[in-house]
Amino acid sequence: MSQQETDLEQLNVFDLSGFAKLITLLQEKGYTTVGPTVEEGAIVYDEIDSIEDLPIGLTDEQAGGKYELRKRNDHALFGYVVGPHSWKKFLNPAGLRLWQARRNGRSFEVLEQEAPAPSYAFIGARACELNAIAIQDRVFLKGSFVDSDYAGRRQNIFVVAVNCGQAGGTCFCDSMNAGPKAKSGYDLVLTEIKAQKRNLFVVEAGSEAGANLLHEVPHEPATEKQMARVSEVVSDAVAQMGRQLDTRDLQSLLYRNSGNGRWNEVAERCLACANCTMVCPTCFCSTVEDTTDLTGEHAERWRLWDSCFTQEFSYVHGGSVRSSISARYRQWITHKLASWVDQFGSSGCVGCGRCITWCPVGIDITEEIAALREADSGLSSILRTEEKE
Amino acid sequence: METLQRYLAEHPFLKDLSAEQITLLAGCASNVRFDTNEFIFREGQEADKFYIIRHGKILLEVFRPNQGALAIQTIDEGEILGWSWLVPPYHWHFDARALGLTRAIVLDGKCLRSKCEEDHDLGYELLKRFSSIIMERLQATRIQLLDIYKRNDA
Amino acid sequence: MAGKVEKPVPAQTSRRAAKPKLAVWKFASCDGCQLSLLDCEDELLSVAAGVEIANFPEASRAVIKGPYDLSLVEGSITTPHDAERIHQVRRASRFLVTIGACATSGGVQALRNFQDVNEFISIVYASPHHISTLKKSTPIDEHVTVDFELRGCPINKMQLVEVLSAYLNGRKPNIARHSMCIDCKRAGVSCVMVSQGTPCLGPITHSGCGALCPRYNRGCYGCFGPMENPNVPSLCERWAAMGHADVEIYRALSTFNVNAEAFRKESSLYEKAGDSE
Amino acid sequence: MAQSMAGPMVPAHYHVKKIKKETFDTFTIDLVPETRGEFTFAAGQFNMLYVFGIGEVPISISGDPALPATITHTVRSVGTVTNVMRTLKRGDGLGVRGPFGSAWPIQEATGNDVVIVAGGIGLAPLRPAMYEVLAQRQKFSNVALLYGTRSPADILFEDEIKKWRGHFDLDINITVDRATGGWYGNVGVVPTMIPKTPFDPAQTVAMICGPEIMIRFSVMALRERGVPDNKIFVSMERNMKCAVGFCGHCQFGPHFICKDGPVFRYSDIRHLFDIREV
Repeated sequence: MSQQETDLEQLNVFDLSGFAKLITLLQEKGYTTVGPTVEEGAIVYDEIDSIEDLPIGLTDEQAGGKYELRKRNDHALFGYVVGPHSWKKFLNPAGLRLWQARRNGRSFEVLEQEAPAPSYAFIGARACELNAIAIQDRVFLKGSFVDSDYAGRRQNIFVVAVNCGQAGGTCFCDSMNAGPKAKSGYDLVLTEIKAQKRNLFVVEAGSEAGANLLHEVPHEPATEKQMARVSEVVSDAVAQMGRQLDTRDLQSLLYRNSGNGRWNEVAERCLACANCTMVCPTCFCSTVEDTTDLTGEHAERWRLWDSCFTQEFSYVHGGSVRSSISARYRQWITHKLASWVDQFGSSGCVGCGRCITWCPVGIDITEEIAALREADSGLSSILRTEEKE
Repeated sequence: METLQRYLAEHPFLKDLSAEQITLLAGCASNVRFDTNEFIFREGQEADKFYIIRHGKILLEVFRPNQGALAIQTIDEGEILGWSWLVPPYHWHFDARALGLTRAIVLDGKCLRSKCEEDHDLGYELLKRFSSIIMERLQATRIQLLDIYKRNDA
Repeated sequence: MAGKVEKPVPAQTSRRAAKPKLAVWKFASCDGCQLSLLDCEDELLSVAAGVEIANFPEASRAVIKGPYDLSLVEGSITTPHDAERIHQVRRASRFLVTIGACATSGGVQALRNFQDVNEFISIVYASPHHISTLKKSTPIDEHVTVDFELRGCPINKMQLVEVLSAYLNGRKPNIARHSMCIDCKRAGVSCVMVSQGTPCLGPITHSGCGALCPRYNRGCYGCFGPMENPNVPSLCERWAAMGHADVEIYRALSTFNVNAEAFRKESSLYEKAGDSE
Repeated sequence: MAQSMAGPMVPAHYHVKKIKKETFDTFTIDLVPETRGEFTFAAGQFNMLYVFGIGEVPISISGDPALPATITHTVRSVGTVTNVMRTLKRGDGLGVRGPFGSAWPIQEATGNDVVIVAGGIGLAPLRPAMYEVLAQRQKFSNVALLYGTRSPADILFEDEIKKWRGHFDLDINITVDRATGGWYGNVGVVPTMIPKTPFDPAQTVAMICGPEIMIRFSVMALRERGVPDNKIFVSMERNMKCAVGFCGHCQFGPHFICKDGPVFRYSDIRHLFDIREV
């Protein structure tokens, strides 16, 4: 017991073989190990068998509407930031059958559910992503209703987090107080450091399960120098943040600017294609589809990722409440950054930058807020002058 | 006559008019009754009166060739019927029909118009009051036109 | 166009009496959409059990006189004879569903709408005077009332099965009108436009194919036509900024759904470049 | 996945006890649970009703909260699901999830005048409030029902309204937008009746349900009479898919209609009425 307590507090170190062992152990314990891997020019989250599947020696260059993989001049395992996928695809799948039923005379019966989803071990989750999971937890677990499917998946995960050693071109987690250092929500957290051309990982347990697993992995206590590297790595990442978002007074800024002309301006560019909401690790909106087979004897209910950018989303008999793209963009950003706070007690944005990178036309949430702020201050200065007169 | 004057003085529509102005109005006023379905006025006729409904219900309707009358609005107890007497060319725009036995005070618009010309204070007071009635009716008509309960089948 | 979806459909459910009669009609088209129905191998037996296929030129020669409960109409209207025939089909059909880009927007043959047809005819045919054709290729809903439009070149067979199931069960078909991107992202496919600079019409294209091309690392060709209120100008500007010439943009928009208004409107702005080449 | 059987998205089994035609396009459907049990709800709440193989729709409960053995809904058939629901017969099965949402402020109205303003099918979710007020009529001062419909043929619950009129302790005013022959009642929109209705604005609780425009103008008329914003309650409508706050469709500013609403205190949502396409 005392051993475990020490582990929880103490920083340890293991190398590539230790990391490989960690993956094997997780698999032996029945976890499906999922993590970053390269697929068609992007780093996505998928099943990984071993550390060989990780994007070793690769990095990603990101800008508004632009993502490119490049070779690094080292063999870092985590030398990139986040890609188009987020962990929500494992916890809150894009398409989920909620139940199936068959006709039973003049009524129907709901059928037994199939086997539970696998237990996932998330390898390489970043601080922003842990915050995103915590945000979705509040939506699906902390309200008056509990999403039992999400709860089932959520309680079975094992999280190996990674502190970011660099920030991407569209990252702004620092502004959102959501990274780059992982503070909670993990079982183990790694910081990748280089020492004499060796990949070393400073590791810290964040849960008893993490500490227990670490026992089985060959490791040694971190030296003082290695511990110092951890904070250096993180502060390097902070210094590299590609974007910033001024969050002062953000909620009221958005609320008082619902009629701002900026919404029309962004709507000229916005495609309402919904990519931003699909890649967002916190966007949780879904639609429900009731289906039948051709015989009409079998029915299913599916839940699918949906987006506030579609016309159907706000459909009330007769038409869409938000028929214009400007209203939909305003709804998305106002929800994300303002009304989310009223609903769930925190911002809905973790500053991961995915919505900027994966917007086909490069619309940038940080730029939009800055522009709104400017328009707002312009407006308020005019109002102030008028008042004086 | 005195009861008529008191009724006018107490009516919310004429609130805050001076005693002299009330007396003046009372001079142009008289009681009137309409039986069920009796027309109070018809579209196109000269509009030289207005009514304060004391009891009963009046229906305003418009007559459509081939389709008969279409009801526009009902005017109830305490409400004012008619503002066309105030606006040239002083013709009624709709038909007004009593839906049941109705009692009202009728005011002679022609007489009032000339009094308003002489006494602009009175003219202003009446215009203010009637313009708010015109506004309310316009607003109500507009909402009615929206047909808000219409089916919107998908 | 695709908005007018449902008429009240009586519940048919398990108490179905006679099997509803299904007819498939062909106008100017390549037959590819009809073949999607034959392609539903796994579902075909259920389809056959659910409906009586009363007229289906690609599958059988038997022709049963109408009326039909459900007509699937493939192809566009290009000849005076077809312009008459579609009215007969409409009169004989309780529900009329158009299938495919030809029937819903005029198809690739609508390219002629913007050219001189007689010139084409004289170039292509040895005896042009035998040819009787209209100046334009037009979608079915310009001629008769359409109950539901199923998009695609060709249509997606699963969507066809969905429309048939919905019809047989008297429910609303689950056919979304949003962008192809939503399907792409649900499938976990990385955006080819962002990560590889591949021009892709996905962000303005109607969903339905299941993101077929991006799954194979290609940009979307817009086979399903414009999505609900597409922002075509913004995407085209982006393509131009990515270095694509006007003529490429013109050509991308001038394919199977060239006659769809949102595409046509924008492609006409880039058309000059296309001509001058 | 294993747990989803118990999840909030799985409907419970009910069957139809009775269907009654109300008007040409509305009907009242009484449901009883397949397994024994009572259905308790508060006036103003709604259920998700699922017709096998067709789909699911949110429908407010129109029955009496004091009679929990059956659940009653009054439905306007305007879509695929409701069109099929209308054709169901006694004994046919139906899925129910609920009850969901907030309730009319019956407690808060105690000791006050009550003004109930309904438009069209909007009377359905207000009927349970009427039942509750009538059941303890002595606890309230003036009680008024102002009800507007498109035409006389669209008036819901006519027999019941007739009965209510007979109580002589209710102010019942019905108005239609379009009168047809033989109609001797009011013609005009509901808000026009508010100035004529006897109630003490300082001691009144108002409850409104109907099309959003009708709510807007009714609120205006109530405010003009001097009813404070925090004594006006409105029932709002948005697209609802899950009814439990997961799907996000029904957001109305920071509120989820499904769990924070549908009944809102007007003072809490007043600012949202000023925003277009909110």
